[in-house]
Amino acid sequence: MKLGKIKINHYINYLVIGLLLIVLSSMTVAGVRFDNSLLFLLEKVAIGIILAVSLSLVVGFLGELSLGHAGFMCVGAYLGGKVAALLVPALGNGVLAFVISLLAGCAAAAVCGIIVGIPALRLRGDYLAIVTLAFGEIVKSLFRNTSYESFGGTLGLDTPRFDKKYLFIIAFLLVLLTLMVVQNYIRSKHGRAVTAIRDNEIAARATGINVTKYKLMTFTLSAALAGMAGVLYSYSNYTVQSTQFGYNYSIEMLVMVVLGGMGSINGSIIAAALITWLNTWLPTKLTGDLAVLQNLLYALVLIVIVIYNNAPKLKGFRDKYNLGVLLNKFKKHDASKINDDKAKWDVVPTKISMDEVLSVDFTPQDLGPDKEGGRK
Amino acid sequence: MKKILAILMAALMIAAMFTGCGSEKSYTANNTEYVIGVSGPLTGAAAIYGKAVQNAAQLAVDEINAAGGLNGIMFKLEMMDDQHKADKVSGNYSALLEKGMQLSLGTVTTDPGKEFKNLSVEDNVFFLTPSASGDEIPANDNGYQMCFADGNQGKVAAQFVNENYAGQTIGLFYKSDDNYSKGIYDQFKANLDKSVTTVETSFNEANTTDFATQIDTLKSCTFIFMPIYYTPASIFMTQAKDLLAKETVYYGCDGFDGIDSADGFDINSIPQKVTMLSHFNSKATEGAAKTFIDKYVAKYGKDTLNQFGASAYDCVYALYGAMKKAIDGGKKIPVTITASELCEILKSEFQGGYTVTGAVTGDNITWDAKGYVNKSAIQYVIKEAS
Amino acid sequence: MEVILSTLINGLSLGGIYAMIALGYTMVYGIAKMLNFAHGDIIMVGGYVIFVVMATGNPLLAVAVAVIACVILGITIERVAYRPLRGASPLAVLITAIGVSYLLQSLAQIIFGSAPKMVTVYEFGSVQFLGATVQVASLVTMAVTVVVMAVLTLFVKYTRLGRAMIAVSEDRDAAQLMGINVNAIITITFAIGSSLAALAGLFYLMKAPNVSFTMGAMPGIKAFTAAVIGGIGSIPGAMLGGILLGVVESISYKITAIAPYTDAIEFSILIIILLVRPTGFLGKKRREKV
Amino acid sequence: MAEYMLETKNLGISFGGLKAAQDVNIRIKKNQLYGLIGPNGAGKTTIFNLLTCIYKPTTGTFYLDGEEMKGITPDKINQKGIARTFQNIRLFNNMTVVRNVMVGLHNLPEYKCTAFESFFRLPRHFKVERQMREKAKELLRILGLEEDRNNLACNLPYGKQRKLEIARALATNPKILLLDEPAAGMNPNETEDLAQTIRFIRDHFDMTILLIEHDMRFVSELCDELTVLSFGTVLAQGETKAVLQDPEVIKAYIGG
Repeated sequence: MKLGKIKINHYINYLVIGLLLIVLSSMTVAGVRFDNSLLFLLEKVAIGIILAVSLSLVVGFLGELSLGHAGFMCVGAYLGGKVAALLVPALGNGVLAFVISLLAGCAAAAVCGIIVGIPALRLRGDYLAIVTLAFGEIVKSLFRNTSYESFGGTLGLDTPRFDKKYLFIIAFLLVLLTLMVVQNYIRSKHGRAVTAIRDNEIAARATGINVTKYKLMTFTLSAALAGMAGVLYSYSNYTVQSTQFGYNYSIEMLVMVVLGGMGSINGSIIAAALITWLNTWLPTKLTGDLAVLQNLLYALVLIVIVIYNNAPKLKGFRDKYNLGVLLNKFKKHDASKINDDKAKWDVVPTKISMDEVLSVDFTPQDLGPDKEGGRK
Repeated sequence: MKKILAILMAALMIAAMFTGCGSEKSYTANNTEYVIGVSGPLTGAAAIYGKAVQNAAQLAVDEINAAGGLNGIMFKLEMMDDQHKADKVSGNYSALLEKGMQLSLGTVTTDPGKEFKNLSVEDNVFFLTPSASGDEIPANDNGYQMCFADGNQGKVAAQFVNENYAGQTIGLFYKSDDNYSKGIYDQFKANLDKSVTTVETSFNEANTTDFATQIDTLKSCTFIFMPIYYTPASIFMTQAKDLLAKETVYYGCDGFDGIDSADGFDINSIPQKVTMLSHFNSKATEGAAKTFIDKYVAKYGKDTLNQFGASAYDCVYALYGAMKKAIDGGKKIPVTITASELCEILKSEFQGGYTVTGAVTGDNITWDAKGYVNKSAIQYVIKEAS
Repeated sequence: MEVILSTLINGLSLGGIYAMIALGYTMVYGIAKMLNFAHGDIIMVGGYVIFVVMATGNPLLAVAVAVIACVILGITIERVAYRPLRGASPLAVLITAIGVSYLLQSLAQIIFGSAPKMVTVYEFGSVQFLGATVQVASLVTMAVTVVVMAVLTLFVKYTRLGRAMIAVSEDRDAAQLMGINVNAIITITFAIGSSLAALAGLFYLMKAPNVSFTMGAMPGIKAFTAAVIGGIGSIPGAMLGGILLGVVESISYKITAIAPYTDAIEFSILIIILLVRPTGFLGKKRREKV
Repeated sequence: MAEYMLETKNLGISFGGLKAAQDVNIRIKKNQLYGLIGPNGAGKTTIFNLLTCIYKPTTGTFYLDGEEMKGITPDKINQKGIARTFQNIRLFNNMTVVRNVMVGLHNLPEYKCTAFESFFRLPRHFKVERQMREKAKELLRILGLEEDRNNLACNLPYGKQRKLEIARALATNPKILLLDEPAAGMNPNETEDLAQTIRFIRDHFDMTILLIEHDMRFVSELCDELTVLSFGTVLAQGETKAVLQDPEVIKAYIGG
């Protein structure tokens, strides 16, 4: 088995993140003390990546619009945080307690994933979007109205915080786990079935794909991963407050997925890292009277990038000058190969057709074993 | 494509290493001024409270600096936006610390305040919060409040009701998803005499504009306790002015403050009586409060004038006073003092009978061992029945 | 009995505003086929314009200026932010709409400051109605909403322009081939939607005399919910959804024990309705031809 | 083995008051090439949709290889052995040609691999993927699409898209193949080529085929037996030659 170019491309994100992790953690072990701001940023970036990649599974690969991803995260954060708060006094604030709470948080979020996945079988497009949004708001409201003893009520749940020196290592290990689960899923026959459902549900059914099973499975998986991000969140903060997990947060995750290029895992990773960094960095630079400019800048950047990346009229321009915008570099625009005018609500009101689906991960040229020099 | 990705990631990594590297270093080593840090909402729905704190604290800092600072050393205020969200606090807090923060006003609101109090105890940073009124904010020995804790306000209000309305039915109107309102409500209920019956109704963030149902529920009450902020209160009063009896009394806590100075809202158009229990009255006509109001309005207008600002103004002066007292008492506070060292000095002052006199929000302010403030809450009659 | 009646009436009054906003939402959605997340913020802009013009003391002038300003704003937004994306992924449009929403909010905060502005447009007082006290403002809101709904329905059904709108909503390409200027139709749709938003801003102010830069966010989401319950794209549906939402909210607030859960209840009802009727009450089913 | 591979009994469906199909009785023997013809709107595609359980019949039922097909979902019916193509081509446009076919192979028992095995990349995952790819390539070779295997499906020319649909349907290893207007939009050369392919599929895979077609010449050359539909009812049935000479049929087509 040759370790050709193709294989490296498939595993580039593991390599880069793994390398980053090894360097930083060995420095930590060697006694280098990082600034808190860097540690906090790394934790947040990791959470952002897990959220974006897991949402990308539903939006980019299953082709359903979800505006309630923060709801799953909320469930994970509360349940995981509660379990942690109960366990830590007994087990100490160590890896064991963390793993147990992680499992609890993921499981709880996964159950919610199934609950939301069931309407997803009946509803499409915007109707599903509003149901997921509603789910997120319901979860938020329920946790906000719990008693102080159970989940903290309006004050929020007090959760143990993991030693900040080491939490980012765990966080990035979880990022790698997420990548492994998501990428292995979509790069398998099961993932192929999911993309088939996205491309043409009726044809997929007629080809024998169990649509119910795969939709539920994808929703559940995505929710469980968001729950994982939630547990991580509860461990990186002293309090979990449900107001954090409103629809605005879900939309922020969606922005990561869309800016990263729908259906592109690497794009989602980069967009998540950049947006998280921007959101942490801007408030520290635009302080005092300038704080109001944060949202203004964010909004302008958002509008400009989205229009630049998607406007059909700018296509020629884009093909010519696509080096200027960073994110655009990771999207392949080959007019002859990819037809991106398929986005019509009227014809198939159900799907978000993607301009660019088979991006970095699956390009026709990189089909691996098919190529000369592939596996024999 | 992949190459660019790899290069970018590598660049990010290297950048991270350079910015992040550093062994135990003192962020305050290069300070040329005492740095006061604060995190509060400057955008989003709660922005008005953060803005008031920012303005008033800056006003105090400017005044102190204009008067020569503390033995010639100036103060500097660093305020960062947390959008009233707890998860913004860690970033803000660490950035403040790295900018040389030596003492703090904590956070403006309670939600993010819980995060702040836990982070600050790790580094032993002293904070005196103007308005994060949650009961547990001063839980650690480095945290103090300038405002009344929610629970205490609830207790005081309950005592008032027990004394004046024993055996009667009163109305209760609160915001169910708000820490401030819920915190006061819980303690109010816990301390309420059994003989008082309550008619309760609530609202939440999802609807702060139409209170017809709530007014309908409360229509038989002649005394309504409303531990809410003045914006929804003014809407409630406007909508209820014909629907509730003229002799009804509205009784609020410090959140009511500002209701009579809000632009475009004429409190005199409300026939009912409006009272509040507060440490500040934005219509004060004498004393320190009057001086503060004049200065504030001259500089920032009366739009954002409220007890948040008044309290923040007092906080800055209280910190300044404590530091001055410590120096007068023989302690050294160099400009590059670390947050932790300064915290120890301030703690011993605040626990050592330090008293603030002639402040905007009260005279003879002291703090108890837990960090709660001791000052007199005054019951203001904002407007008599008409 | 009286309690039930007054709760219902309060619900109707609450629902009136939701219905008004939902009408604008559903117009834009039905014809331009996009979720205009910035709709709520156009209401906010309308509110601020009314606040500014009310300095002259003339409510009618204020409303007129607000409507004109919102129409111009709506058309501008459509031109600058949405039109370049026509033919691109609807998700991209959704994201720019969110961007526009943030942009309007932060601009409003920069211009008008963080403090809410109070403004009294016109005081109607209240009347006794079947034993319950009702604010006249609510009755006016209801009446205007019903009239607007009727006018819109008739307009869409019986005028040339209205039928062109239906054509564009059914099949944009075919409409284009039939000689309909699709861009113009969508611009007009945005103009109508925005003027409805301005009206909604007016009614909002009549109820709660309070303008802030975040005032549009929650009503926007509620109206979106209402539009979905009624079936997105259906004009009477928006009305129905808005009223239903208002009544549910009113009942829920009335019962002390469940009042804190009001939003959870409303959204649960939305989910249940969609599970039973996947396209809302009056939404059209689009069957995919196999 | 049952006498008929596919047998419908009084199959009918109505939408509201419209009877789209009524009392349709078709019997197809194994290895037969059976045609379903009729004017536009006669209900041909409706029959296909009934046979693939996209619609539920209002009356009647049908049997596949002697087994009654009732209350079954479209994906289950495919697994039972009915595969189809669509009149308006439905490919997985954003996937490559070879992947389109691999989706067709998804349910075959020899390519079984649980999600768990895929998540953790157990050996079977690699084995199955490799085998599926080989199998898909073999099918593409048969249909002459091997060269195009790494193109996106939506970039294929029309004729090849039709063939790809057939390949994908074949991949599910059906007992009977339903082809909905396979020659629509093709030029005479392509049509001839397609006829060859269909015959080859029948012989090579020992396949039963039911096809809808407009092109009379194509049908008369290819099919052993025919059913003619008109306004949802059976107009004529039987040997191709006999049916095509039936005056009723001629009237429906020419005089109608």
